[in-house]
Amino acid sequence: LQATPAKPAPAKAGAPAGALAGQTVRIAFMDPLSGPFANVGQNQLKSWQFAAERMSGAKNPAGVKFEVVGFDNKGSPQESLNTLKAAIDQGFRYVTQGNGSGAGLAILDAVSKHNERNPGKELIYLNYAAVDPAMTNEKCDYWHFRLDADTSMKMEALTAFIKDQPKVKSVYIIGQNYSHGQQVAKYFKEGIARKRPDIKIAGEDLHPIGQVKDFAPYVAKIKQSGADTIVTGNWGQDLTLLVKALNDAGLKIPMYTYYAGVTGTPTALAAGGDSEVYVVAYGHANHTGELGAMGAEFFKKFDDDYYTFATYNGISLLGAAIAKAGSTEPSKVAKAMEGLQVKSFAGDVTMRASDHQLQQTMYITKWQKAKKGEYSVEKTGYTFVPIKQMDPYVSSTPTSCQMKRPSAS
Amino acid sequence: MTVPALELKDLRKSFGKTEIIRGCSLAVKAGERIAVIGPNGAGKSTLFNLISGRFAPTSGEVLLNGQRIDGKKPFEINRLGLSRSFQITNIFPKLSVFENLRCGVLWSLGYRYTFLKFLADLDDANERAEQLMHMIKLDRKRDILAINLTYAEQRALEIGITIAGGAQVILLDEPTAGMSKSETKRFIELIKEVTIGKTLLTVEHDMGVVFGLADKIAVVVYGEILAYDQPEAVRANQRVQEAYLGSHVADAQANH
Amino acid sequence: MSAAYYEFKPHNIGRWILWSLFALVLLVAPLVFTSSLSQTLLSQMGIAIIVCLSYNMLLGQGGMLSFGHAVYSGLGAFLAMHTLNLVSKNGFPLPVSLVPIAGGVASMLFAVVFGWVTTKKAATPFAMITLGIGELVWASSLMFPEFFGGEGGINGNRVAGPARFGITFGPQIQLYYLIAVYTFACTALMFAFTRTPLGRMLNAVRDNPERVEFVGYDTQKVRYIAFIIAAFFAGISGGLAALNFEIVTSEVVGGQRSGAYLLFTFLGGATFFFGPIIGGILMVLAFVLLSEFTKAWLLYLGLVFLFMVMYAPGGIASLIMMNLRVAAFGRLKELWVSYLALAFTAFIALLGAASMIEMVYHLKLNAALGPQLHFLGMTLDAKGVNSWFGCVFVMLTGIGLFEVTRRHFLHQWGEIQEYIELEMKRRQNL
Amino acid sequence: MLKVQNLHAFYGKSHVLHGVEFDVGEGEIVALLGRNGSGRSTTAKAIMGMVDCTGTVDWKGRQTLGCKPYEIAHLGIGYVPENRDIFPKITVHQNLMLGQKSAKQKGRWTFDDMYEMFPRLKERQHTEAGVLSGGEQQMLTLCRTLMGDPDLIIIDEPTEGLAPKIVELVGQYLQKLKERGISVLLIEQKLTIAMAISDRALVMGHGSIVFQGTPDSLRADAYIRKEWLEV
Amino acid sequence: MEFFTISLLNGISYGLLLFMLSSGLTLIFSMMGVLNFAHASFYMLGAYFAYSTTQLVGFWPALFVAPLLVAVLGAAFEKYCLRRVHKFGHVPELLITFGLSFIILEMVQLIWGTSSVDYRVPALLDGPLFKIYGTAFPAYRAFMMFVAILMLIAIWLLLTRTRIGLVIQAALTHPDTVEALGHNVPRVFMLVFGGGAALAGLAGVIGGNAFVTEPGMAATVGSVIFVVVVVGGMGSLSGAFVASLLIGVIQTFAVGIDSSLMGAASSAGLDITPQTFGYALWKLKISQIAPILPYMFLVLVLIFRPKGLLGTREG
Ligand SMILES: Nc1ncnc2c1ncn2[C@@H]1O[C@H](COP(=O)(O)OP(=O)(O)OP(=O)(O)O)[C@@H](O)[C@H]1O
Ligand SMILES: Nc1ncnc2c1ncn2[C@@H]1O[C@H](COP(=O)(O)OP(=O)(O)OP(=O)(O)O)[C@@H](O)[C@H]1O
Ligand SMILES: CC(C)C[C@H](N)C(=O)O
Ligand SMILES: [Mg+2]
Ligand SMILES: [Mg+2]
Repeated sequence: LQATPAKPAPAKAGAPAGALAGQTVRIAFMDPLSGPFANVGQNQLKSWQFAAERMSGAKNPAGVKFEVVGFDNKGSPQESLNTLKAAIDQGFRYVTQGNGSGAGLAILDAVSKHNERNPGKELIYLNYAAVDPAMTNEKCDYWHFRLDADTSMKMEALTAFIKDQPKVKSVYIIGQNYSHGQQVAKYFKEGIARKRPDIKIAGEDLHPIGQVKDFAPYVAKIKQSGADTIVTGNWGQDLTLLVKALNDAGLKIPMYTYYAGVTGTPTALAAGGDSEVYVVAYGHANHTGELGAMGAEFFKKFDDDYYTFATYNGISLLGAAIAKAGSTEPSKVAKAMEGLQVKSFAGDVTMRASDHQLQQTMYITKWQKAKKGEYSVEKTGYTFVPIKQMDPYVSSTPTSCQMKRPSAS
Repeated sequence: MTVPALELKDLRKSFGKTEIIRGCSLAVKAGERIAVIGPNGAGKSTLFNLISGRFAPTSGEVLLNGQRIDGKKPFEINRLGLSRSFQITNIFPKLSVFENLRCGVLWSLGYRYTFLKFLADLDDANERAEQLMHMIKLDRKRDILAINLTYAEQRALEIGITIAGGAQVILLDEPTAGMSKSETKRFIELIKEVTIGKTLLTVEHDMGVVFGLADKIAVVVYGEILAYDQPEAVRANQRVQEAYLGSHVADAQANH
Repeated sequence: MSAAYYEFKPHNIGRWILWSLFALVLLVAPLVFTSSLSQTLLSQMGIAIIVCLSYNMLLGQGGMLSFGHAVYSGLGAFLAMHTLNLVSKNGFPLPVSLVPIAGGVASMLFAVVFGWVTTKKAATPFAMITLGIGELVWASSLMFPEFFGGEGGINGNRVAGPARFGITFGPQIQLYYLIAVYTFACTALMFAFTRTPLGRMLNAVRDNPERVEFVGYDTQKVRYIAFIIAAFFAGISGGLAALNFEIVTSEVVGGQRSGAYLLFTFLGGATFFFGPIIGGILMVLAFVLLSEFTKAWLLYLGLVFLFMVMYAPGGIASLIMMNLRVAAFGRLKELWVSYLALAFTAFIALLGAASMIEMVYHLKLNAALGPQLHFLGMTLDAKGVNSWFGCVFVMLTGIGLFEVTRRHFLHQWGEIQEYIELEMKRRQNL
Repeated sequence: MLKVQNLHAFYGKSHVLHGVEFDVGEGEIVALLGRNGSGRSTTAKAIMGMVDCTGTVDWKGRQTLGCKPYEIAHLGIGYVPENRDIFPKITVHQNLMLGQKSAKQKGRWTFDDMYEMFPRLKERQHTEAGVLSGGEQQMLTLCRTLMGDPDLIIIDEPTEGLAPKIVELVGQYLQKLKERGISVLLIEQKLTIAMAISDRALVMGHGSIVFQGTPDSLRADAYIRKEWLEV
Repeated sequence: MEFFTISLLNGISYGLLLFMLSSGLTLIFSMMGVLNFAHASFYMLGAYFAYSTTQLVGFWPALFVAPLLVAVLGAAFEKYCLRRVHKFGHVPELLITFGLSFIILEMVQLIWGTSSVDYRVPALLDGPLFKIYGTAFPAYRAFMMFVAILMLIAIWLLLTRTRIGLVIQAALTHPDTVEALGHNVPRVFMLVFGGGAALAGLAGVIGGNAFVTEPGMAATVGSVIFVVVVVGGMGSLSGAFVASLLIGVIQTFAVGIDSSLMGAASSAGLDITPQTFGYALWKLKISQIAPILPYMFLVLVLIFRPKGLLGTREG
């Protein structure tokens, strides 16, 4: 049951790789595998399993085998706590989750409490996509490591990009009325005021999440405001319907988004026709090299797109940390992970020790018809092409985290 | 002069444009038994609905023991001591006979909306319900759900609920409808028994019942009170004969 | 049915035994199921029992179909959590064990406000108003991070304030016993409620509101008070959930939650007091365990509802009561062979059907992992003709045998029911 | 026209009719009498195919047992249920419309005939039937069935809750039906009217026919009257 | 003026869209009294069927084939499931449709996968119909409005020119009696339920490509269509129509109103600061709550006019 070694091989000090080889690190994946967000969860589970399989054994410095098992948290914070309990009962010491900050914060908090109340049985929480800045700021936790870039970092990158776009003069912000949407609006206003104070905020709209069936009135308002650019944190239906409504009204202005690449959204976007949509993310659809090969193989195997590149970084980091710690024991691995730097698909990435936020390269990509040789996202004939690459420092944001580290050893 | 138990003063009711009750005035002394008769659609049930608060009158007054009750809600009127039964059986189908009756007595014994006392400990309410059950001769059906009773038993229960609250003025709308001769006879006796000392108004079409039960008869025709008098006088009244009686059916019933 | 019959017996031994048994089960359950998952499951069952019972105050006892009961359990949870944080951060002198009551009181206050508009109406308008209010509260729960804590909700630490008798409520088992005490007390109180004048008038309002007005009661007020009381218990369950999870997020006021209360209360059986207890237990099992067991859990859930509503509209409780009635007339023992046969044949049919469902899901979701899948200890080849053929064969055999036994059983059952009817008539006429 | 033989009817397991046998000729009014619960309404329902039953029901030479109620209605049997089963949420006129089997049906009766028969209904034709007075509802059920242009009409306690004058009126109308060649099976409680208009009387007791004969012979038979009818 | 005209146009077209989505529900709910929670699922099925048929034979045949398929499924469901529970009352009827919605959702995911499918607007209707003040009015939207009006007319004819409505209304209280009058009640019920399902399916054919065809699409229209039906008044087609338009227009205009309680308070001399109690509520703009206005509308209408705007009955 236990992931960690049952029979400690006679230790060959200084050569951890040999000692660890053959051990299995089991990671519990908890995200929605049924219900309305199942498509995303299923894809990401496969991505994790795929990355784990590919990078097991000799492919990682520790030589360990990774195994990812899916738990269905149905997107619910409370259910996540149940799946967490189930995972703990089954001896998992590593947990990963990403879909939704609600569940993420619940897991972060529960892992923290569990580790405090059960010394020696610590868990590590690898957060691959929950982007609420709070998780690495006021609510930061020693056992939590974030592989994605949080909302504020993405906005930092985005505003850095917009800064150099002279034709952007007036921006309309539209978002879902909940923490993410509110944060996007807040960080945008902050960032742009710093970098391009001349840009006008033509308007700001927050609408209830998932309740809008018809975005035409919003589009009318945007047009009325005279904005030349839209910034939105919307995702899922709220994004595709907005794009469709813009198309329908013939309002062709650029739109900067966070989540146009999520499973299902490209298909819906493509069905809506050409539109000028940009995405800020830590990756894009047309990577070459190892990641490109992985994408192709993933597509062949699952007939689906590989886009959660955090899985790649996650497994690499974990492998490196285990090798560095010389153990798969989470308390040691966590320590090793702090400040760890590994080579990723786009330069080096660093797990910042102060808040456990991965510092990585960011991209602005554009949604357009795929040319020959470009990756056709979701078989739509469209793709996300990178138009700007930004080094990690660009999107790095300060943290208010006051990390409490375990005192002993 | 004593105040009438129930008094109507120029009561009117319209539904939309049609005026159904066109100025009824009536005074009933305490302890009297009145039968209300009249052709179909004359407005007898409507009259009862106005008195008991199911509808609010368009104009006019209803006085119960001298107090105005028109426009009040049914439950307020009930609390003032007026209770009614329905032409179409109207009981609590999924409660047992005993529970049906107990529901009828609770308010009058002052239990109101309490949820701090157990029903089982309300000795007075239980005793009264048992007693009522005995009066309407349903003791043996105590724990049967009302929906499973026969039609006649349901009618009896209907009367039981009506008198349960101890109201002094009772309105019964066609209490014997749908019963056979023999049952009707039994039933009249029952009604007589349970309403001793109370003021009673009954709507009936069966002249046998009317003449068997009533001290006085009120004849409603087209929303007006055509006559209000002793049974014999009403029977002899020429206009009543024309409008309502005047047939061998009525004679046959009355003479039965 | 029979409950009312025994009401006046001074020493009701049967009832004493039942309640003691209930207490005993609550007491020993965590000693039998000891893993940390099962302990949190047991805790959640206690919470679900309370909320389903409170929901049934509306549905089963008052005939009020609510689509928004989660509003009350959820708001109770939020306020309980705020209270807990007051205790842990500001040293507010309230023992943690009483925090759920704070949740209950808070929900009650909300019900005083919302209920006033809701209970003005009955039947479909009532249901629709609850739907509307539910949607409104749900939408606001995301819009006001100041109170609801945004996406992450608000969290707290139940180890707060001075420990009394060494109880900190840190370990799950301690919390479980707190929940067990609440579950027992709330169940008892809600049962007591059904025996009070208001409880009875609530039944009357359900059956025939018009007549209630003519025996002196204001139906609106009866519904209103009952609604507030139900909200109080819902709030307590919310408060317990807050302690159990130590986090409250907006999902707790969501429409899905309300829908689940409705479905499972009904499945347990709304017409009997104890039905929702079964419903609550099933709710936790379905959501937590069934989904771990199979990817097709929503399909199974849908099918179970479809068949239950069609063949046992009184829920599981009514099935139990029907058999108890048979037992009371001493004829249950004739049936057990049939039951066994039914269960066995149904199992075979289900096995075949479920294997096929699992294979389809496997093909759809995990085809890349190869055609093999393991199901109940069997290895099936989702792409193999043999597996499919085998499953179809098993299922058809099962269905065939089931139909034969079912016919036999129905005949037997009808005969026993007839006997009981006759017997009852006979006893009545004694 | 209608010939019922060895009719047994069941509500679930309870056996209510035990071999009922009678017939109704063309243009005949037959009264079916009996105490409450003797099975008269059940007989009517059995003929209409609304309860489980066995035996034979022969209508114009055709076995109708086992047919659906609407099929039987289409064969020309009309049924006026007891308890005033009017349709409360639709208007009086619409209630009458539903009596017709199809919108195009042209029968012996028109709306005007009905309104002429009961002027009270004409006055109320656009009100919801649910608010009608008890008596008005009773009239409506009768007219509604007539609109379906039946050859045999089974009427279950039509005079319940009607004022004495109207009861007499109904009696006259039943006789008019007969003149138009329609047979009537009249289920009644009130002997007065039944005896006055019927050609033949049947008395039912405990689920079987215990007497058949003319009204006069029934009047003469004190034993039957005492034992199976009133007190 | 420009904004007003465009908003009015948007409001009306959105209203008609709502009507299209809810017309089948109106039909079933008003006639049979069944709160059909699977209505949105039929809508989804319509979209998916249309997607598959479009791939085989093109959009125009799909416009007929898909609703027909949904109708058959609906009728079968009525015949084999719903009918059995009718006698148990409305709550079981509602729950069985609840169960059905689960099953349909899972089936859809099994057959078409968990992601959205690429179901596009036919080329003929892709693009703007006309331009007004520089804003395009899409042709497909006009098509949707047209279909919604057709649905209205069809149901209206069904209700007024045939007696199906009467038969069903009567059968709700006295099914046996209606049958004894010569009407084949079970068949009528089946037809009506199938018809309602077909309308939902048709809405799906048209809504599926106008919006997004994905397994979550049922849930997103789920409750708002109930609002339309209930606000309009149970048993009232015209009510549902008026309610759809009203909700459409109100919601559309509300999006354009950026005033808040705080603004009202400050013009009344009150000073609202972030420290004020309930600041979040004070600063809420009307535009922010526009999409949930229908629910407020619902609650208010039911309190003050429980029959609904044009309804005739309460239950
Ligand atoms: N809510 C209403 N709306 C419209 N008309 C109504 C309403 N209630 C009653 N009526 C009409 O008022 C008239 C009187 O009805 P009511 O029920 O009082 O008669 P009744 O004297 O009791 O007759 P019966 O002896 O036949 O029961 C009837 O014509 C009826 O149609
Ligand atoms: N739906 C039913 N289920 C079970 N038993 C029934 C049902 N309807 C009637 N019965 C029983 O069948 C018997 C005959 O009833 P029926 O209605 O035919 O009598 P009836 O002669 O018409 O009397 P009434 O004067 O009450 O109309 C009665 O004993 C009655 O209790
Ligand atoms: C023995 C009798 C007094 C009672 C009997 N069971 C009867 O009611 O007929
Ligand atoms: Mg009357
Ligand atoms: Mg009868």
